[in-house]
Amino acid sequence: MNIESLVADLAAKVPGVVLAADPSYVKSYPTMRLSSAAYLLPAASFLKERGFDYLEIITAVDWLGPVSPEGYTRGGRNPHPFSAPEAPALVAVKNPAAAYKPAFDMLWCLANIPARARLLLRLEIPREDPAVPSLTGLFKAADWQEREVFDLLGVRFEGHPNLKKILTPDFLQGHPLRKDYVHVKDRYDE
Amino acid sequence: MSKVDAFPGGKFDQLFVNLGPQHPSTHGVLRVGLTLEGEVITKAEPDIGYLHRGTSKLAEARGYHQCVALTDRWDYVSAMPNNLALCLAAEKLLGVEIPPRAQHLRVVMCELNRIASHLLFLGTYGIDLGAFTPFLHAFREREMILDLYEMLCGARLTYNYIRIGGVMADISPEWASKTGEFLGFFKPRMKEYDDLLSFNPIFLARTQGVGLISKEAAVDWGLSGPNLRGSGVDYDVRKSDPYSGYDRFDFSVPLGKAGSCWDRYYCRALEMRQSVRIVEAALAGLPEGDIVAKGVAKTVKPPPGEAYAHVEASRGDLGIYLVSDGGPSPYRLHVRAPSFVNLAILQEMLVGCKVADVVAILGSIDIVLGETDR
Amino acid sequence: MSELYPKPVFSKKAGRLLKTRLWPTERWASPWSQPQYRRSAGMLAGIIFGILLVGVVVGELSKWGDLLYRLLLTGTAWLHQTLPAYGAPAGFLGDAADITWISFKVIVIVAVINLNGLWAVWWERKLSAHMQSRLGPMYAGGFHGWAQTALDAVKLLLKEDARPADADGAVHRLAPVVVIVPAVLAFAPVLFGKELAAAKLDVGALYVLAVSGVSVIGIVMAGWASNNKFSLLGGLRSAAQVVSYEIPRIFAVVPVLMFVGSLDLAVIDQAQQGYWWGFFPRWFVFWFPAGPLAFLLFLIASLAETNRVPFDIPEAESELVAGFMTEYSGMKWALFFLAEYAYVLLACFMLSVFFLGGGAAPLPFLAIVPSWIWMLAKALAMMFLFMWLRWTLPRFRVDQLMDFNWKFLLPWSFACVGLAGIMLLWI
Amino acid sequence: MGVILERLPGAVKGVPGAGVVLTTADVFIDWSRKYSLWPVTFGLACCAIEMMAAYASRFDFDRMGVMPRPSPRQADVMIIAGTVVKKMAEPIIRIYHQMPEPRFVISMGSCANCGGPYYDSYSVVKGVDRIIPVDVYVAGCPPRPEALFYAVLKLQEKVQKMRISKGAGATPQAEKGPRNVAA
Repeated sequence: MNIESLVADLAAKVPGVVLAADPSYVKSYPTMRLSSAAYLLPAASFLKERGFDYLEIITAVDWLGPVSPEGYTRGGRNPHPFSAPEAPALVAVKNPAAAYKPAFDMLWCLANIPARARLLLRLEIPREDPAVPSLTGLFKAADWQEREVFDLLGVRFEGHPNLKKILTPDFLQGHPLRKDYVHVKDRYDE
Repeated sequence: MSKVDAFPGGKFDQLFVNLGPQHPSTHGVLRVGLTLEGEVITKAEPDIGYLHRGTSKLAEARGYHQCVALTDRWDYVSAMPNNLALCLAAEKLLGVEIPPRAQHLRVVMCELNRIASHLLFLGTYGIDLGAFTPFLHAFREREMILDLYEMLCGARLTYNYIRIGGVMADISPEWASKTGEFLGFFKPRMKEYDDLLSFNPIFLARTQGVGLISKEAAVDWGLSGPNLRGSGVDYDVRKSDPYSGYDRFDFSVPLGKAGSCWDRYYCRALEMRQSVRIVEAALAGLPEGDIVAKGVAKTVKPPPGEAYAHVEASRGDLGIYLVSDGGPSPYRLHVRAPSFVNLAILQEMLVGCKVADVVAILGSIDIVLGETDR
Repeated sequence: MSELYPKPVFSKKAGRLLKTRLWPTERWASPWSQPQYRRSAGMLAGIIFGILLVGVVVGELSKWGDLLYRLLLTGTAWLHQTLPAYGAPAGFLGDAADITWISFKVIVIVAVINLNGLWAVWWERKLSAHMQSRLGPMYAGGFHGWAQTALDAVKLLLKEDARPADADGAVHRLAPVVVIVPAVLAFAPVLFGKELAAAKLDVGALYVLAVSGVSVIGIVMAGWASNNKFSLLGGLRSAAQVVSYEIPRIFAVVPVLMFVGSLDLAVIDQAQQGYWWGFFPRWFVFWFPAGPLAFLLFLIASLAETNRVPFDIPEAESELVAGFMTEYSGMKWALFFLAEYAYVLLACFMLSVFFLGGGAAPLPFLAIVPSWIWMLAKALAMMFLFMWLRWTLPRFRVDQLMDFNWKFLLPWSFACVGLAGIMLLWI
Repeated sequence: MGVILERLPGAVKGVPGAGVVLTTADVFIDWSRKYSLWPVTFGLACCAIEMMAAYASRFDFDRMGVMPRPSPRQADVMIIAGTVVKKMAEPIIRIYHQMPEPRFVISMGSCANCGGPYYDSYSVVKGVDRIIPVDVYVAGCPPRPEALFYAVLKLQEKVQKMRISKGAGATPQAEKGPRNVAA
């Protein structure tokens, strides 16, 4: 399936939707960037009509910067497991080449099973009160995957029927996969 | 039970049954809250997270090579495809070319692991339905595969064999001959399982026509692996998005017809036969050469970028989304775990079923909780 | 161990290590080449031969045993008649003798049930293990784990008796008793050999079938009192199952009763003595066509009555954890277990009395072996069948179980009675 | 019967030859407990697969009388096979309390011992011994079935050393009567 013609069709069908090839594409798959969250549902429903009815992944990346060491609990013996001299420093190291920004990068992967094609959609949303429309109305597979993203990254999916924690225990505060997550000690951490 | 308050809502015709997290047939630590009206289920709420270990967060503080060790513990029943998925994603970021011998070895190991995993499914599904003996017969064969792995890399479950850039160790001629012997021993055994379990009238009565998933529902819920193929959807990552040289092998993808528990079960049984074919072909045509690509350092620092790689693991489409910011550890690691996505259909599928079918349906989806919760 | 894991040998010619470990394919290629298989086969042959030898010897001795039994009977009768004449209170000593004699019988029966529990569980574990290429209990007691179940029993006796806080205390405590007592009572008229029974009842067949149905009350009590939903479901399923399978089970006996014309187990046993054409046993299982059909129906219904696979819905491990026994620990749980195996033994004895000729030898010249050995051998063979099915088949679903009963077993049991009626025209 | 165990040491105190009675009883009690360690059918993670392999044909724990029971009420041993997650900690404590005395715990694998590869994870309990008492630890990730075999042997050694004069099996809870375990 020709992706360019697909995108041209989409632009003709739903005016106002901007679907541009992403310069920093996900390796080896065609990646399109949505310019606004409002275009997600029209684009997804158009793609579903065109055979992209298999929702493969929903995920998000927190582009705030390197992960904070406070997000980890430390072993009892060694208070600073990352500060061993021979071990490479793995956390809190800023890389000058990376483009950090206070934003979440959302990612959807849709697949067309008979045509053996897949297309990745991306969307940048601000870090404060992040929210995107939910795809549960179009794909039931979005149900748990959106709950997972909500649980671990705190992105709200508007229109999700059952948006609550799925993986982490009830008493855990915060969203662990955010880069600035600070672990609050609970009753099982001494 | 002696009080009226014990029933939610104060109604006598509603009963809430809590299945798990410690229950012999939840295959680990899954909890399903069932609301019954008589024998019929009106609401089912799967509750997961009893094995959530935060691997994605841990990966952000580990080196790439260390992350491979973490992947072993997702789907601990078949760890090789997990290793492979992460390595494929990392190799895409690095842009290294894998030598053909290593690719062949990866295929051999993944397919052997698929056989081991399906054998475990076959045995435990038998236990779920009350047949205990197939479990032990399946484990007998599984132990032989684990012996082969032990001979190869020293571990029985968590191999850490497939590394970024290639594989850990080359096979010996003795290993190849042992594998050939095992395959020769295993082929007639599959007939034995058919006689013992697959075509047993009681087994058929309990699984055929039970837990039906239509083609549309299977695609809509994003099922993958034998669960999707049991409904007749021809989707196999090995065919549709070939990796690691799978397009060089001749094998077929078994499809179910009705999408019932038995179709899903038998898809797996047939897949074992195809895996045997692939292993035989791969070992026969094993190319000579290196097993590790040149230029993969001990501390991998891929250039900034994002990669998505997915493989056909034993339970379905295992996808890895890996983001690098140029540092020594992954910036973000997202796993599309097949068990996690497959399990979501349970909340819709169980509604309207008889409570006696819960075990048959749950077993046929074949989840591994380590992968579901990660 | 040394056979399984030989020392590694490096071969200079091949340039590699030779076989370090026997691969299972090699081990199973020809079992007869392995010394341990030959040893086992020899041992098995020895055991069978030994049993036969002991049987023949005991058969000679049993004549003296019959004499003893007759002496005891006449002695008691004599005491009844003569003692009052010597001024003793009327009937006192005679009653005392009766009571002693009855207590002796009760002790024997309870011992049989207990020993059966110990033996059958051990046997089942060994048997299942060997069907599954395992070994089963090996270490407890030394030789092949002979003490395994005895040790389990001692441990269970000493376990804490945990009871759920919200359980219905009295009912929870009473339930195991209600289950085990009918199991013991039902053994009263059971024939252990030719005319070897604790109580001679004219309605023996009816009594056994009726009393063994009482236990289901205990199971329902256990399910209710545990205050656990799985227990409740298990108890209710068990009640439904046992009550419905009672019907085809009783109807399957009716052809036998029609052939014999008596409910007395001894008479039923007596009717199957003798041989057609001098060698073919006149057991009811061979009375084609009603006999074999009734045997099959009774076997299937007995499997269901004793909650064995493929009918073990009430205690289905993978569905209901442990069914009605979920909340029972220690000896209370062991009582349920004991009752289950007692009922299995009872069903096996019933099968052999009703259909397999009871104490009759399969061939005329084998009549030298005493009847109780034949009886026991047939019962154990049936028990083997029970276990074989248990470790081979999957389990029915609860509605299929009921369907199977009402739509298959019950019509066929009616048909069986009709067939027997037609057969009676010629007999 | 537990009552007899508790009362016996007190009842025979001061009686000449009481020690002989108690040690003789000990021999039989320990012998029976040693060869009848029934674990709960309860697996958490990767180690559970090795635990299953241990029950299966090649390793066959039935040889030592180890027979898994689905209900904790009938079990003696709890094998913590896998990572103990904070969400799962509550059910584990509950199952432990549902088991009747005397009860034992085998902590199988690095995760259950100390957190293992997840020593810095936000959602993993760093060692099951923080929530329930453990008798035997098995190292490995996952431990081989042989290692679990050795753990059972070690547990048997421990059981062998139990003495009723020192209160083996007679627990504070048992003295107070039936426990108040909500089920």
